[in-house]
Amino acid sequence: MKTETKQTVTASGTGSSEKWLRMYRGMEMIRLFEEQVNELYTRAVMPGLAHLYIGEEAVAVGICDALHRDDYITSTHRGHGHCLAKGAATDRMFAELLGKEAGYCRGKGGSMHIADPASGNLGANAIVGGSAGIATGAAFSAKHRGTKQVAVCFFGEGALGQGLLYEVMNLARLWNLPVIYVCENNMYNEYTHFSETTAGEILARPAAFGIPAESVDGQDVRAVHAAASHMIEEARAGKGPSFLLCNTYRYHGHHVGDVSREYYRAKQEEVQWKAERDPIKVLSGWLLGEKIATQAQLDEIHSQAKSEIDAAVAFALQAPYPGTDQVGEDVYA
Amino acid sequence: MKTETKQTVTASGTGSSEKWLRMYRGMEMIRLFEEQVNELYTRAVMPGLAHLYIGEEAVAVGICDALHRDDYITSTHRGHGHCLAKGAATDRMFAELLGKEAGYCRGKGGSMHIADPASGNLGANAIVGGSAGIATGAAFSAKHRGTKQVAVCFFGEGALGQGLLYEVMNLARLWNLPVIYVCENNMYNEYTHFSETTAGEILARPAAFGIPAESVDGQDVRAVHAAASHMIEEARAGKGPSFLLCNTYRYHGHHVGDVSREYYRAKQEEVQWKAERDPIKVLSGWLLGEKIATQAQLDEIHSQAKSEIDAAVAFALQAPYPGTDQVGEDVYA
Amino acid sequence: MPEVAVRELTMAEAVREALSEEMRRDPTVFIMGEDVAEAGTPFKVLSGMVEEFGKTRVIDTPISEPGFTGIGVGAAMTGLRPVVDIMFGDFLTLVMDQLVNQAAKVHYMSGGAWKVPMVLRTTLGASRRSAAQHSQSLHAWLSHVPGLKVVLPSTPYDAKGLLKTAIRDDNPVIFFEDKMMFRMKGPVPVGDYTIPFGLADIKREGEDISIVATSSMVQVALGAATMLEEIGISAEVVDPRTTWPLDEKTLIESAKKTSRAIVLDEGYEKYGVTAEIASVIATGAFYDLDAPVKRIGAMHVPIPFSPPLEDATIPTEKMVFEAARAMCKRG
Amino acid sequence: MPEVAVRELTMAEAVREALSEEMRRDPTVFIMGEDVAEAGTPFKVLSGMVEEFGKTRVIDTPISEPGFTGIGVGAAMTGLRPVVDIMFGDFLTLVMDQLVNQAAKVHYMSGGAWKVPMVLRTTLGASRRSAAQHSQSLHAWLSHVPGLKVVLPSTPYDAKGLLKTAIRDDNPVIFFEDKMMFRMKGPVPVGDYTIPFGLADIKREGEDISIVATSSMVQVALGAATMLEEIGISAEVVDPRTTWPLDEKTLIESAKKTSRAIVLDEGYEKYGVTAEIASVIATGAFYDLDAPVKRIGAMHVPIPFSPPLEDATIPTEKMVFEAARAMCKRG
Ligand SMILES: Cc1ncc(C[n+]2csc(CCOP(=O)(O)OP(=O)(O)O)c2C)c(N)n1
Ligand SMILES: Cc1ncc(C[n+]2csc(CCOP(=O)(O)OP(=O)(O)O)c2C)c(N)n1
Ligand SMILES: [Mg+2]
Ligand SMILES: [Mg+2]
Repeated sequence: MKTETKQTVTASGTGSSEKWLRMYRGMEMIRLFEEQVNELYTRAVMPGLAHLYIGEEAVAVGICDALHRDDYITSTHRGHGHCLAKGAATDRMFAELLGKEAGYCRGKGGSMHIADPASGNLGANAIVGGSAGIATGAAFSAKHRGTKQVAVCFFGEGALGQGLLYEVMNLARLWNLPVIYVCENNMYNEYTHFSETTAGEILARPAAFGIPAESVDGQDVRAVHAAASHMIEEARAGKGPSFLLCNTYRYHGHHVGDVSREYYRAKQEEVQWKAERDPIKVLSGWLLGEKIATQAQLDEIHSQAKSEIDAAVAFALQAPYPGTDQVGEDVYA
Repeated sequence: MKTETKQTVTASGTGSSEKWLRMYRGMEMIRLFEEQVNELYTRAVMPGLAHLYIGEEAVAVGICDALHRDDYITSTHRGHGHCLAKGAATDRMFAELLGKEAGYCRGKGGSMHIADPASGNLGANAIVGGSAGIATGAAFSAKHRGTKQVAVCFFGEGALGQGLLYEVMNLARLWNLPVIYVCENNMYNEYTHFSETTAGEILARPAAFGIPAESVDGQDVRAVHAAASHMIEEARAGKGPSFLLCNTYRYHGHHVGDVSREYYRAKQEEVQWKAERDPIKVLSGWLLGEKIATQAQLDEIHSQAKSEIDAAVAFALQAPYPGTDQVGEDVYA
Repeated sequence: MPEVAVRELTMAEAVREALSEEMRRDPTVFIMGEDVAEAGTPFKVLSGMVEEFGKTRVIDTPISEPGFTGIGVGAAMTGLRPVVDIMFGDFLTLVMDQLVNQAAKVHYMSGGAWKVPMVLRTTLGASRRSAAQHSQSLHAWLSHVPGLKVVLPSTPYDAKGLLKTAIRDDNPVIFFEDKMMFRMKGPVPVGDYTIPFGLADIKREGEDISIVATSSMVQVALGAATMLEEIGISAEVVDPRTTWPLDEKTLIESAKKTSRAIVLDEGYEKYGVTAEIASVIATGAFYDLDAPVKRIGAMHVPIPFSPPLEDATIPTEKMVFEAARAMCKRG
Repeated sequence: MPEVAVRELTMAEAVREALSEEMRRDPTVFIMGEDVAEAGTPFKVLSGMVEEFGKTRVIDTPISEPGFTGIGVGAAMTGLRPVVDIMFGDFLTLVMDQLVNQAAKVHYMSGGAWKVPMVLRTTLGASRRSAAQHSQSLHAWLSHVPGLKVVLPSTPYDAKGLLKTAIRDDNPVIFFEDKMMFRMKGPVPVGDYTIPFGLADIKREGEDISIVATSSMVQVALGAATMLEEIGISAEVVDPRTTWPLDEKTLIESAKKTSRAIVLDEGYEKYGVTAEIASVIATGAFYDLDAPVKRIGAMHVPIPFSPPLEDATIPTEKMVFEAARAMCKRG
């Protein structure tokens, strides 16, 4: 039931077939996880809301596969993908989403706050841009302690609106911190197109602070992985921060309840992304074309992942809620 | 006793001799004003602290001379120069600095909060970078009301550390607001050299948001005026925001009490700036060289300014404090 | 209430009507915030407004709360009347400098020369399973700050009248709307009316105990009052409507009359609104109280996600009922 | 007090000694803030520290309060113990999100998985003629937030012992130093000692009235107590030392003993620390109080620059004396 993927670093996007299959599995796992989340929400079993990552799987997977288990990430309200890709287990994640005691946060955090020290996940954050300081601080700490760890800060392009990001990019460059800022540009800040909220050129922003910045096709896990691997190596080698802009797309609404979307984006746009730029299809196409994997292998990965997810959901559904006596615990350490 | 300078707009730095003499007078006035402030502080007549603008006069004067009286400015803790250049009267300014009822803010603001609606001064601000939103909002308002006013936001290079600035630059560009961001780089954030606090290239920061940016010799009032005039015209013509980086130097300490400065900057550096780059000398040298003015004329300006300042100080010293019954007034409009 | 036609509106509709009427009346009023235009906010409070007033008066912003709040302050100083929309009250953390060091102080620091007629609309309230960063009720912070006014409507009627007063006020006003109340219905007169700030409203008269409640908690208090009635205890429910200015007189008089008081508010109890109000009553009605003033606020924990835990942190009708019963036995 | 050599130190020296000893003891402790290194802060509290600990442990930052506070949170989560220096308490407005939505909630939101052992040192207190943006005492805000601890030392002895406790605490602790007290001297033991949080200190024993005072106001209370003594009123001065956790028991017991209480704090009075403490006492000592609890805090105005005006906004010995005299007459 665990999804603690093996995490090895490879020099570039041309690693072994094992690696690509692992990433394929990672993306499948996120997709299936998220479909279940949508299902649980629709069945009114899940409290609150959730922001689905479907469509953006290549970003989390391509980057996290290049990280060590003890490297740090910070995540967002749309954080299930990052969490899974960094090595969290599906059963405890579902349990958290349902507010159960077995969840990663004993049910206290929920979808928007999942955190897991064992896999270096400093936590999802429901304040847009709110984790930029935390990620940069983790990088500061790694450098200060001399551990060679790096930190990845995931955020949506909406977080480019938050001043905090510029403050910490300045600091990361000044202090040469091993942090990679990963901007997931899925083109929408909730219900507003990013062109209405973002002046100038995105890549020029980190560049203005002296931070190397690059953009990549966020639907191509190999491209993401190659770019991220390079940046992570540089960070680990003491060369400081980088910025990776991943162009991607969310298939679903801003959150599970956002179903009538046509006032802010055309159905046709969604259809096209799904048809032409699906990250799982892009990778499977390549895997099959290069004969790295057969369809049967991919199907097997899919069904294994599906069983794991099903078992995880079953586990979470039957898991008990925390007792109300726990409400006062964990306020202070 | 009033210093309400005539405010006309000229197309470039090649205006009439009258204009240059007016600016000369403006710089002299600031210099003499500030010397009196230092004196009042040293004599322990002034409550609190003050941050002297001496050395930076060309920036405020070069820019404000290109503004209309009803254009807006926001200012900083180091704000006397901006305030005078925009057209405030010396008597009420001194009164404010001494906490007297006759002051611009009835004694409630003091040195760090002088404001004057009559000359479009939205106020000095003691939060570093704190007025960036206000200036941008004034520009928003001017555009919204269709008045053709522009807003100038003065700030020190230390304010580049504040995220708010990037948020509002993004907004100013998106909404095409008539605001000019004027960065006064005097090389120090209090007691720390700006190179320790500022990564990358300053001009690249506004440029990243699509804002035209330029740097200018802040000790040369003609250069400042030329650059500012252009930016102000552009803003008035509906072309949106600009950013002007003025390289300058403060001769005194961070504030009047900062007298032992050698641990953060060399005496020699101060001596050199004063000798070689003094804005008043730079302009007088040019005025005399070009025979626009005679030394006698300049001396006359100086002594007139001096009399005005002396009278203003005398006025302020004898002016009464506000009665304590006024303390509860002006909390709510 | 004025003698005009009265309909049932939801709280969201009442807010929208107040805004729309004010925007029709005064061209300097405009709205600015994240997803306020076509989306009409995530709570759909502003639906349809951009269609009527256009994108120059109902303005979508980037996710830059400090930035656009600051722009609001500057715009307010220079001839406009901005209504700044902060999607969740939890994000007030981001705008405290613009609100507290700028908006609240401009008038005073300038000796009355400038003013800041700005309204900041935001939310409070938990129980949406939104966890610790989307559930707080932070109105105590703002009530602590001289220069700000703080409004907490508890009914559609109050929301409309108070919001109009807020927009016409020449000072920065923070207007808190409870997220769970947007769909609550109540009678709202057609057309223009305002409700003055600093005037508490007795939502229900009673003799035995006063329950002072704010915003969302007014309904909880009324529910408890109904339960109390069944056991023969007559509870008075007093809604201050604005925490600043605070109608101390009405609160004290009610407590004097009943000789017992509970103060109920959804913010954290410690150092919260209940502390100020309880202290005002304990002092003002000192010689009339039969029991200590009882405070009931949110538990001193970050608001948890898990439904049973979240429910345990928020005051309930049952808690208020029990507290009142215990106090009345004793008195 | 432990039996060791005791010298007179200023408050600034006591703070510096606590920090230095902790940094020698624990290599994970470091300091970060504006002008903390060579300048040793504008108040010179940290003078000499960069010389001992080097620039990797006493770190000058850009003027980016939210940014470096956020870095502090991340560093604290991952093995370090940052001491974040916010030059003036007024700038807390800029770091409320990192402090309240992040630092205070990380431990809880993660179900105890992560912790944030961070100290944020900042100032409070007016009367330096620094006007509205450099004179506030905003500790009530932080005391309202579950997950934070709030410390207000009033003597050099307390400052050293409490700061050590703060640094060793596994939670975010906000440590407020009064700007006007940095040069105040008092006895401080050589070497290591800590003072537990949540333990009030009776700064002076008395029988007729309790004056609960925080930080800078403790000296004001002691001054008033001396004046009261001359007219035959014996005042007890109680210093809670931490507003969260709050030693309710000691405060209530003192008030029960004397039957009268004044609560004195330099923050704005309305919705401030005096409200919570007064309410706690009014409830806990309800049956023993001879008079309503009297609150004395800063006037509800932004702090003015002009000396006579500023002086009028801050509680004075005289005000406390008059209030106490009036209460004791009546009782
Ligand atoms: C500071 C803050 N402002 C507003 C919100 C409400 N909000 C939640 S998600 C979101 C949009 C985020 O867009 P983006 O960063 O692009 O991430 P995406 O949802 O597209 O992954 C907004 C405005 C918030 N959570 N935090
Ligand atoms: C938000 C904030 N942080 C810190 C300070 C303290 N402070 C006052 S002036 C100053 C340095 C400002 O440097 P700069 O912006 O370059 O202006 P200069 O003083 O050089 O004109 C600092 C840190 C402040 N007033 N506001
Ligand atoms: Mg997005
Ligand atoms: Mg500077």
